[in-house]
Formats: sequence, C-alpha cells, structure tokens
Amino acid sequence: MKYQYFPGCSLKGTGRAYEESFLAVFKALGVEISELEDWNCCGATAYMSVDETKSYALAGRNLAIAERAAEDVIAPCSACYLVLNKTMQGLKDHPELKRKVTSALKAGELDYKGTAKVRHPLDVLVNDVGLEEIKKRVKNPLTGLKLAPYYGCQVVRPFATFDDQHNPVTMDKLIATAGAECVTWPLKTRCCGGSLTGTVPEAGLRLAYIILKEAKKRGAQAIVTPCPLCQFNLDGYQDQIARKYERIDMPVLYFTQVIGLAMGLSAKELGIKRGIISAEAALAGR
Amino acid sequence: MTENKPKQENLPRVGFYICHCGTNIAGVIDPAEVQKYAAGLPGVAVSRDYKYMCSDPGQEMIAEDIRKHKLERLVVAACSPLLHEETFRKAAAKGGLNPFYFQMVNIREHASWVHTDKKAATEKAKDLVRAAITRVRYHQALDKKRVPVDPNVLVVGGGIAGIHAALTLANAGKKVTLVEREATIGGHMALFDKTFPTLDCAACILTPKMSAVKAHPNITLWTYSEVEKVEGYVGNYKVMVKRKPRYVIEDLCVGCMECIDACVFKEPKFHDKFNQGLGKRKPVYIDFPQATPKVVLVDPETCIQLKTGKCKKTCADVCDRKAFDFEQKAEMKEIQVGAIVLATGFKAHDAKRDPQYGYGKYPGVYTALEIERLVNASGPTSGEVVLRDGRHPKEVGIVHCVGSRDAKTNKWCSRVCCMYSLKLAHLIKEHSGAEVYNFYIDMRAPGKAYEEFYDKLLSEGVHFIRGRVAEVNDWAMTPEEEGRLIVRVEDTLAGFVRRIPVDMLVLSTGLEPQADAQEVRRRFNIGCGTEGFFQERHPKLAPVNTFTDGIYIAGACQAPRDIPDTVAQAGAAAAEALALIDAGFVELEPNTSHVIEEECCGCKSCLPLCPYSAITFEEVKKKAVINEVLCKGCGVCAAACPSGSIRQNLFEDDEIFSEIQGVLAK
Amino acid sequence: MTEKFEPKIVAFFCNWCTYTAADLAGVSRLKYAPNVRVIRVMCSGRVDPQFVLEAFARGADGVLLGGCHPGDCHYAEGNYKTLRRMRMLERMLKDMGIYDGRFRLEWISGAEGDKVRTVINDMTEKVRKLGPLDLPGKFKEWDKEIEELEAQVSKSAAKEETVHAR
Amino acid sequence: MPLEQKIKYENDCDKEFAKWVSSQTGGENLRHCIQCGVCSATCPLSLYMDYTPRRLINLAREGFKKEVLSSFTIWLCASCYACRVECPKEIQVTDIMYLLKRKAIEEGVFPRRFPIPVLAREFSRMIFMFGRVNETLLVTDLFLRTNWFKFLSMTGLGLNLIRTGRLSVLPDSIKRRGELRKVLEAIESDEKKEAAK
Amino acid sequence: MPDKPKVAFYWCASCGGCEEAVVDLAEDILKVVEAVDIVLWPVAMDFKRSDIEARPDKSIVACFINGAVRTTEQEEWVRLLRRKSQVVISFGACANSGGIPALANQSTKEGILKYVYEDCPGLDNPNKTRPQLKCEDEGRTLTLPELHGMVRSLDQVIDVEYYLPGCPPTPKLIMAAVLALLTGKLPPVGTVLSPDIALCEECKRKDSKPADLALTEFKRPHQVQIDPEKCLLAQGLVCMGPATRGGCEALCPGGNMPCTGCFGPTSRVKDQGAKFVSSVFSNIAPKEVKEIDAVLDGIPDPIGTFYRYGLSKCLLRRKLN
Repeated sequence: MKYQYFPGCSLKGTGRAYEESFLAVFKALGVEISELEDWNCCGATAYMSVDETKSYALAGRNLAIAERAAEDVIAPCSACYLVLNKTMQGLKDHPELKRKVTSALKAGELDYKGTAKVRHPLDVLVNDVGLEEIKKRVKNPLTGLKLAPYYGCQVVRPFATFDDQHNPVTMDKLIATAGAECVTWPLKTRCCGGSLTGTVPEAGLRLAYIILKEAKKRGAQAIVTPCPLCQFNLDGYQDQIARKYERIDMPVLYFTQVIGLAMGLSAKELGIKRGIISAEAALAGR
Repeated sequence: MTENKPKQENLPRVGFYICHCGTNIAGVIDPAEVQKYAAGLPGVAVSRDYKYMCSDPGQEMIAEDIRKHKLERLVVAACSPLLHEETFRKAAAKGGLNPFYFQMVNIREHASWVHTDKKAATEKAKDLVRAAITRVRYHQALDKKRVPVDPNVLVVGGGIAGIHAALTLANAGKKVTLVEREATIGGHMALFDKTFPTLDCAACILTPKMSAVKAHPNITLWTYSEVEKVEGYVGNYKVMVKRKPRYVIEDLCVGCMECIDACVFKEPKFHDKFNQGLGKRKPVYIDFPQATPKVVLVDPETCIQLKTGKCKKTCADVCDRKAFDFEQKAEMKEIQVGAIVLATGFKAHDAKRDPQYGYGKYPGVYTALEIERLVNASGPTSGEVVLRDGRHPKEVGIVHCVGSRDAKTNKWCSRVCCMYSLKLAHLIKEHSGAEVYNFYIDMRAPGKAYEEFYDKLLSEGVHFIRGRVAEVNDWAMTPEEEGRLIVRVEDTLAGFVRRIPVDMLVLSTGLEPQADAQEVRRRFNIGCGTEGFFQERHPKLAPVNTFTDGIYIAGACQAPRDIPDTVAQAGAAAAEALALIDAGFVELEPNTSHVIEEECCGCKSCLPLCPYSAITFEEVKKKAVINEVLCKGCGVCAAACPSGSIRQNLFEDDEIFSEIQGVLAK
Repeated sequence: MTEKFEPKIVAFFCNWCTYTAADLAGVSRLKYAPNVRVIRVMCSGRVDPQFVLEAFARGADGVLLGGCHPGDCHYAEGNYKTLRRMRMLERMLKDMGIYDGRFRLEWISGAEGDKVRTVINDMTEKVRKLGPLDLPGKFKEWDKEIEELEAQVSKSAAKEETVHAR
Repeated sequence: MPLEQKIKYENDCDKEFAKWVSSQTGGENLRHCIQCGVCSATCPLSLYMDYTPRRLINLAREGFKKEVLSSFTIWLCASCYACRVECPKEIQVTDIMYLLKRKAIEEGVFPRRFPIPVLAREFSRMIFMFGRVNETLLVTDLFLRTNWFKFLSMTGLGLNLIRTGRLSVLPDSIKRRGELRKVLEAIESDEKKEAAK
Repeated sequence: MPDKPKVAFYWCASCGGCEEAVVDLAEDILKVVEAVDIVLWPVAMDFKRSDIEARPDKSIVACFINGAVRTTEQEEWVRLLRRKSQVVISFGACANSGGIPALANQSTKEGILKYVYEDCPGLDNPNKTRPQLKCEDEGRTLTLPELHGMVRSLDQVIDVEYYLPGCPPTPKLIMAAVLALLTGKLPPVGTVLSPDIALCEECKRKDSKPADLALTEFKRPHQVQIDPEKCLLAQGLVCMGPATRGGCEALCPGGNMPCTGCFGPTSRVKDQGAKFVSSVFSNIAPKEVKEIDAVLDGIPDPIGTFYRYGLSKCLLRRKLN
C-alpha cells in the first residue's frame, strides 16, 4: 500500500502531533507514505471568501501535482480534505470554472485532469488497511479508557462518502479496535467553532465549551478527533473557556495517537505531550 | 399493393390541414406559411389552416373537402397523435375515406410548445408536414379488428380502493376476483383508529365494506395471494395467481380462534406486523378480530411444527373442523379477465432513512403508523398513549414532512400527513392530556372540512410551530431538558431557533410507492413516474387509465391521496372497466405484421423475436406465418426479416423510408 | 458559411416511451433545440439499421433512437433487440467514418420529459460541434469525377436518347 | 428605544442582486427555498446571527442587498456545512455564504466588528508570498491589525503553544513560488479580460 | 451471316472469374456462338476499341459487362458500350454492387497509392516513384488510365437493363438469361435475373435451423470443424444466406462453407449488410451491453463481412475521411 500525503499548513504547525502520530501509525502498519512534492496551502475556508476562482486554482495546483503519480492522496486535515474534494467536484460541475482554472494552471505549466483521489486517513485505515489488520497489531489495548469520538464537521460534510453524514462511525470502530470504550453522544459532528474562536471568540468559545462539557458529562476521559483545528480549538482554548464558563480539563487526542498508543508506539513518537491539556492522567488512570 | 404506389404523374390527391390550436400552435408556428408551403407540394389538392381542427366545424370541413375535392389522402398537422389521431380518422371516415389513409403531424407537443425560435419552429413544422405528405401516399386501406371483451374483472389490492372498486363492479353484476397479498383485506385503513376530518371510527366505516366483499356472490376473494403473471391484451387477459399456504384450510376455518389459545406458546412472543411491532402474536394468528376472511393462519418462520415437524400440534387438536393442514403448498390459479384494476396502495416512508430524527435510536420516537395503533381502542395498549418504557408523555412533538418534500428522500408532498398529523394531535391530546407540538413546513388542508378541522385543533390549544425540525437528540443544555428528547427547530414565524423538550416524538412519515412497485408495473406492463408511482395515462383527462388498455389504477398506488379521493378514484376505475366490458368488444389498432408467403424463404429468423408467440412455422410450406390476433404490432419482426418479406401495417418500410426522405428533402 | 450551422437530426421514437416523453416535455412546456425531426414507431425494435443509414444518406447530421429502458419494453423485449443490432450498427458506422455521437441510442421512459430535453439539447450541441455530415453533398462531390465524362459523352452523341431505368 | 420604521418599499430592493446571487456557483438553487428553517435550526451559530440563514436566503432572493451584505450572518458562518446537508431543496447555503462574503469584501460593506475580512485578506497575501500559511504569524498579524487588546488576551494561548512546541515563528514556503504566482496572476488577467468585455 | 444478333462481352475491375463462368457453359457455349455474332470479347478474341467506335449506335443487341468501374478507361469503355448497345447486362457481383474491389472504398485513392508504391513491406521503390498518367518517351506520349476516387457499380455509371448476380453467376443463370434474350422473353427492365427469394429456400440445411438461434459467439470457418448437415448460422458461423438472394442453389453451403452474400439482397432490401445485421443480431442471446459486445467481437471486420460484395451499394457508399 502506497499513498501520497498532503500535510497542509496545520500539520506542519499547531497540528504537529497529528503529523507525528499519523506518520508513525502508518509506518507501523507498513503503509508507505510520501509527502506531496512542493505542495501549497489548500486555501482553507478563508481564501474562498476572497476569490473563488483563485481558491480553486490554489487547490488545483496541488491536485495537478498529485495527478503526476498514481497513488491516492491522503489529506488528514479536515479543511484540506474538504477543499481538495470540493475543488474536484466544483470543477467537474462547472465547465466554465474548469476552463478558467485549467488555463491558469497551464500558465504555471501544470496539467489538471481531475483524476486524483483525495482520501481521509479514517477512510484509508478502515477501508484499505482494515480493522482486522489493525487489531492484529494492537499490543496495548486501551481497556477501560472512555473516549468521546468527535469528528467535527468537514470530515463528513458534505463530500465524504466513506461514512454517514449524520452519525459517522469509522472513528468509533477504530476506538473500539484500540480496546477503548466509545462514549455515545449526539455532538459527534457539531461544529467546534472553526476559525471563529479566534475571530469572534464570544461565539466560537461557546461552541467549543458545549462540546467539552457534554463529553465530560457523558463520562469521557478524553475527546478523540481527526481534525487539527478541532483539536486546537478544544485543547487550546480551555483556559479561556474556564475564565468565561467553567474549567473542564479534558484532554483532546488525535485518533492516530489513540491507535498508536494501542499499537504500543511511544508517547513521544506520537506527540502526546504536545497537548496543552495533558492526557497523562487520563491515560495513566485507566 | 402496387396500385397504391403513387407514380410521379399520378399521385393520390392529398388534403392538408394545419390547426392553430388557438395560440398554442399559432403563437409560435405560422400556420398560414406552412399551409402555403404544403399547397405547393406534389399531390396536395387542398391545403387549409383553421383555428381548431378538432372542433366539430374543423372535422366537418375535412369530411366536406373529401367529398367535394375527391381527396384520397388526409394529413392533419395539430397536436400529438396520441391525443387526436382517432378524432381525425373518424373525420376521414365521415367523408367516406378509409380512416387509415390519414397521417397526423405533431406540431404542438413536439414543436410549438417546446421551441421559442418562431422561424426554426415553422421550418421544423414544414419538414414534418412534408414528410407526412410524402408518407401518406404509401398508406393502405385497413380495417380495425374487433375482439370480444371478457366480462370478468381482476382487482389487485384489498385496501379501501380495491374493496370499493370490487364492490362497485360486483354490484353492477360483473364477476370480480379480488387478490390481496396480506392475510386480510382492509389495507392501511384497517390500521387507523379515527379518520380525518370527521373523526369517525375507521373500523365502523370499513368493516361493513369488508364483510360485504366476503359475502358478495359476484366476488371471489383471494387473500394471502399474489399475481404472478399476466398475459394477453385488453379484454382478454390471462392471469396467474399464486395462493400462498396459510396451513389452514380456508373453507373449513370459522375463525373461532380457539387454536390460538391452544398454541403450545402460552404467551404471544413474536413480532406483530399488523400492530407495527408494538404488540406480540403467536405462530398461529389472525391480524385483528374483524380480519376478512376471518381465517387464522400459521407463520412458517415461527411455528415449531413447520420449522421442525416436532410439535404437539395442540392447535390442530383443538380444531373440531380439522382445518389445519401443515402439508399445504402454494397453489397456482389461472383466471381469464377482460379488465384489471390495480389498487396496490403505498408504503410508509422508512423513518430510519432520516437518522437526524433518531427513530430506532431513541425509544421515545414513533412513526405515525405506530401511533395509529397506539391510540386505537383495539390496538396493543387499548388506546392508552403510553411510552415504550411505560411512562405517560407530558409533551409530545409531531414532526411533519418526514420523507416528504425532501430531495434526500422523497421530493413530493405526501398530501395526507398534515391532516393525519392534526388528527393524531387531537387523539393524543384527547387520550393523554399531553401538550402537543406540531412542527410543520406549510399547513396543507385543502379538502372539504379540512381547514375547519385545522381551526378546531388550533382552538384545542395544540401548538403549531412552523419549521422543519433539524435534529432530535438527548443532549440537554438545561436541567429541565435532562432525560428528555430535545427538538431543535427554527420557529420561522418568530424568527429564532427553539429547543423544545418532549417525551414522545411522532414522525409523520410520507407515502412512497410500494417496494415492489417496479416489479408489479412490469408484470402488468404499465409505466411508473420518476418517483415510482404508477403512471396515469393523462394527469387530468385520464387519471385512472394507464398506457395499457384495460388496466386501470386507483388509490395511493398512483400518488399519495386520502380516503375520500381514493374511494372516488376506485369508483372511477370501476366505471372505466364497466365501460370497456359493457361495450362488449374492443377495436384493435391494425398495426399488425404479416408475412408475404411467396417472399418468405423460411429462415425462421423472425420466430424467436415475437414475445407473443404470434409467429409460427408452417411445416408443410416451410414458411413463417403471423397470427394477427396475437400480434401486438411492435414491428420487430418486420425490422429483422433479412429478406424484407414481413410488412407491418401503418409502419411499412416504404412508409418509413418515405418519411425519412420527406423529413430531409429540401 | 457565415450562418451558424444548424444540424439536422432524425429521431426514431418508440410510441410508448420516448414519444410519450416528448409529448410530456411539450405539455410541461420544456424548451429545447428545434433541430430534431421525430419519426414515430411502435417500438424501437421496429427501427431497421437501414433506416439509420438512409437518414444519414439523405442528409441527416445525426440520428437519435429513443426506446424504453431495459426491462421496461412495452412489447416485453423489443428494446433488447434494438440494443443488440444497434451495437453492431455503431461499429459499422464507425468503420465507415461516422462516429462521435452522430448516432445515439437513448433509453427514455414516458415519464422522462426532462430527459428528452437534455438529450436533444446535448446531442444538438455535440453534432453542431462536429459540423455538417452532408452525405448528399458528398455524394455529389464524389460523382463529379464521372460527371465530366458523362457530359462529354452526351455532348458528342446526344441525339436519340433512350431512358433506361437504373 | 427610538421608534423604527420597518416597512420596505420595492425600491429598497435590488432585483439584479438577487439574479446575480442565483447565477453564481453554488447559488443555483436559491430560488427553490421553501423557508422551512432547517438551515437555521441545524446551524450552531444561528443563535448569534441577526438574520437566521433562512431569513438571509429569503432576503437575498428578494434582493435586499444592503441587509444581506451588512448582516452578521455571513461572517458568523463557520463553514460546517450542516445546513447544506440538511437542506431539503439542496440549496448550497455554505457556498452562498461564501459568495456573499466575497461580495461584501468587494463592496467594502462588511461590519467593522468582525475581523474576518482582514484575516481572509492576510491569509491570501501570505499564500501569494509563500504558498503556505504560518498560523502563528497569521494570527499575530491579524490581532496587531485589528485588536491589540484581544492579542494580549491570547498571549496565554501563545505561551502554551510555545511550551508544547507547536509554535513556528519562521514562515514556511514552497519551492516554486514563481509557478504559483503565475497561476494566480493568470486568473487575475483572465478576470480583467472578462471585465473588459 | 448478316442477321445474327451482335453480342459483346467486356470486363472492368474484376478477377476474370466471370469470364471463366462464360467458358463454364461448356458445350452450351457452342450453341451461343452459333446463335450470335460476338463483336467484342477481350479475354478471348482480338478486337480494338476503334472497331466498336466504328459501329453504329445501338447496333449491339446485348452487352455483358462484368467488373466494377474503378478507372477512367473502364468508364470510357462502358459509356461507349452503352451507346452502342440495346441492352446492357450487369454481369456478376462486381458489376452489380462493386464486389471485392469495392472494399477499397474503405480507403482513399491517395491511401491506396501510398501504400502500394511507398509503404508496402518488401517494396523496392526508394524514390517513391508512382506511375504517371502521362509521360514522354522517345518522342511518344504514353498515357495510363487514372484511378477514380472510388469504386462504383456499373449502374452507378451507366444505365443497365438487367443484372446477373453472383461471384460469378452460375452457368444455369447465364444460360437462362441468354435464352431469354434470344427468344425475346424479357422481364421488366431493372430485373435481377435470379429468383427474388432468399437463399435458405434452396439450402439443404434449412430444416436443421432451430427456431431460436440465441447465439452466444461467432466463429470463423477456419476455427471450427463444420458439421456438413447442420445450419451454418446455428453453428455460430456468419452465413449470409437469409439476407441473400437465391439462385445459386446454395453452392457454398453445399460445399460446407457459409454463404458470403455474393448474390446481393432481395428486391425488398436496400442495404444488404444493414438488413443482415438487423436480423442476425436481434437473435443473439445476451442482454447486457458488455456481453453483447463480447459476441460482436467475434466479427473482427464487420464491413468486410457484411458488405463483402456490395460496399458500392451500401447506403453510405464509402468510408468518410
């Protein structure tokens, strides 16, 4: 198994632990990962608010580079995953837009055909690698640990086909495979606040707070997420949430960290210490 | 045949007419220009344009011209031949011309209504007219064949539509076979407690009709049966019906139900389909006390005797009429009928397809049909509104449009949900005293006394919140919300989002085509619309007819509709069937094929192509022969005869080739 | 040619499905390109490949064939016969240099008025892009090489001309 | 509270704006809205909005351009796509929010209290320069440009990020910056050409 | 012997088989020779074009022309003969419908010349010399006839009274035609002088044809052991018999080979290939596109198979470029 890897800006920055744990887990599973050559920012949600065509071209450049190889592209960041898929869909649905974008890409000697396939690591782990394969490598089952699977929005909405949009379950299955207990709750896909935590904190913080509070109420010892922005919002703003609402002290892990731990990888390899709210107590106390 | 072949100098005299259809055609196509153009084409003796060709004066004009100008062929450019071909054939006949010396040009549905460029549409009309005038020269004089109609009728589906149609036909003296898939007739209506807007009890109005069906000397009632195969054509259908085994001899059982008491299972413990799973039943059961026929049946999935052959058979022992027969097998019956009424009904939308409403996840969420049983005096709780956990709900929400008006499930409005939701709101409030919230998108109450019923509910203090519910879950924000179902909805009239905690949530599921509607329509050779309901012949003018003559549709198999409309439609379908039967015969379109014996080489290429086995091989002469009574006129054999020795009336090679040439000649 | 090329498309529509769908498109007042001339047949299975060739030979730029969806034939299986023949015909047309969607077989049920519009618009645009096929014109062009001599011959000895049937 | 007149006259609305919205990528189904409000109900941020998404859709479709472009609603959309998934008429609400944001920035009518347009512009500037985004620099820049006070309140978070090694101070960059610029400039010149037409 | 009717034979683009067929009349040929005066027969006798040109118009009673028209010379000759003859009989498949030579209508003239003089393997023509229409040699001008752009049937160039079908026509049909001419018992102009019913009528294998072929694959004759009794179509072989005019008494099926259609279609059919396709492919078994295509793959050269003798008469006339 071989994939191209589109890190996106977050996994090189605040989401460093995601990259570390993602690469470590895939390596341990024997999956070959090569970073997409000279990738650029996907444009995220912000660029779409400035210039539509350019935002398509921005993502288009990455896709054009990806098309040079045959392997599927893995985009672990939800925003990147959404933007790249949205770009493919948009260019497919709107021929005029496609004409503009492809001709602009030509100016940079890039050839866009629309043949790339952008996948999320959840999809790859469950559907390509397979839960059985992962289960075989679980050396250190996380028995007794109660985890709240939190998908956030853009992994499942609106383009993902690998999971249910209302009640996604791929991460639940991975958590179960890791031996931990999965908290059932209805806020799995509710928005964490996105970039509003920074721009309009009075709105953004409340959203993050709601999620943290409900997870705690349902007995979760940690929240597990596949999205660097969700992780950042839920983990990074807990001090401010404490000031405004109440202190929750809920560690927020990446699902790759959870699987990695179960597979016996070290906390260091997996970047566990990069969490602002320490997960050590939760992990030790189980 | 050559004498009809026009030689260039001696073309038959054609009369050409173009219809304005008010402005329907003339608004886009210039009839005068087309008329002038046609007048200049070879063989055209008369060319006219007229406001409404299909009107009496229009037809009279044609007949008059035929006589006066000795016309030998007729071409009318107007609407679709599917609408008015017959009209103008009759006009031709009135003028003394064989009606098949006529060709119709469709310049309304296929041109003026679908094009905006007037010039291009007029040019298209000219091309089509030229093609018809070229083609009509090759037409032959033909006769329609008359075939007698079998006076018996098959009604498929024993819901209120099928029951009403069967009774109407039987009362008119026709022999009717009513086939129902379930063990009892009654359909969805038998599940209901009350009916809107009058709130009369469904059982009180339905069960007398059910017994009337059973007692009627002209009706043969076959429940637990399905139509397997349909052959033949209008007036002469041959139908195979499969009668599934009940393991109880229907004629012997008197419905005393002592066997149910005697069953080795002391308590009912199996899923009770009739009660939507809210109750339980035994392997030997009867759906409900008024089931018709009142005959028990045995479920082979759960009966120990049928599963293992090792039961004490206490049920059979207690039956003094020895009605049990565990060896019973499915039985195939063949019947001959002239007409068929399809009243196969609908299927309720599966609420699990809308996971945001939590059906199947939260026990407090119910479908409307479940509530129908719950509020029903003869239902599993004897009409007590009680939650699955035994609590009595204090607040109840009713979500409209579940599986309706939604691109993700069904796009259509299911038409009855608003009204039945009002009815359920009333019944729940009446039975339990709970606060009831109706969440609706638009309130649709367009029937007689429906708006008044809405008024009544408003005055009863039921809450009406205009908004489509986004989600239902158990995520509590406040202490009051703890342990309850939270409905999140925008109160669109207030302009903000509300969270409303309830104990019970009712999903007003929409009406969908039956799961096997596609199979059924294929079996009966009729069409379905894109949404999957059976397709009527014309949405306004032939709502119970189908594109297959002699097959009629009634009730919710055609589209969602309420009981009054269903009954009216069932009556209409019965009337259409009666009109067919009482005419005594049908005229068949003479578009059949025939083999020219001296041209046939006997290669048999045509034989397997005919789906009606109308082509046989004459072993002495070694030639193919077509039985024109069996031939339905598709023309596949004519297209495939490798030596061109099969002709199809009305669609001869010469006719089609000349039409191609005519359309393209400039 | 300064004028925009307007393709001529001949269509053979089954009475029970595509023809009805075209009627439905009319009743629904859907608007589509005026380039198609419909010839009604009772079943797409009546369409002889000869008709398709004849239409091209007489000047059609495209030929459209509309039948019931597989499994939905009004005459049980006529459309399968159509499909089989037309798959072969398509290969032959390709070998004779007619391809790229000039010939098209579509399944359109009586309820799919909208599909009639989409298919006709789409085909009209595609054929427009291909440009004229104009076989009658090409036939004339090809026969120029024998017309010259014919003219010479008839000039030199054009006295008592007997008419012969071909 | 002063009395305010709420009546609207037809010349208060701009039908061309409505047409423009429904002609944009994502705006196609605008006119299909049946005002069911499921978008508002599912929206995690509708509670802060001056107009719920449903109302905004109706305002846009009726051409109330001023109300739409100056509304908080479009700036509060976090692009979670819940509305788009729930909408029974397949209206691409999120994309409509995007196109309204673009229009508001273009016309400079967005409410000053939201720094999102500044963030978006800074974001695109950074991409044009480096091809990638450094979140830290972006956020710092943003607060320096908009709200000093808020920046101070964020320092706690900054320290935490430094502690956990998640803060990069140096901008990351792609190798072939020229290639990306060519692409982006090609679009600009294409757009200029079109505008000239 | 001044009163014997004058008869001419001519050949255009043909293989010579039609000439053989005349010779195959065996002793009957003597009767013919006795009854008529042959004024032109290039394969057997020495006449010059000037001899014919010198004849008065319509002085030849009947002219039998075989072969398709491919070159300017052939065109000149057939026009000349038309002028000089009362009745022209199109003789054999090539004259009737282009025959094998007409398969060249799948290529262009340039394509043919290029292949033959430049690209053909084993060719030794480094200068890529092509034959010239005109050249000067020692003061003399030599000319060659020019190739036409396409191959035509005889009746696409001149009017024709009758047709004798076949590759070649059988002696029996030729004799019948000659007798009809001599006795003046002529059918209406335009008639094909052979029964207007398809070949199966005459085929000995007819009774073995099953009602439903339901073919699942097509085979070529060299790929199978052919059953000498059974219908060839039923054996998965492309036998054009059902779509081909009879009159040959099913010679090929009798010789254990499928009919390839040389007699052309019946009078009711305009395009033999299309009609055959309509018939045979309606009767194959599969319903799914993929499976249908797999069956069709058994016929690698549809044009060469269904128009082996008749591409000139295909409604499309030639391949477009």
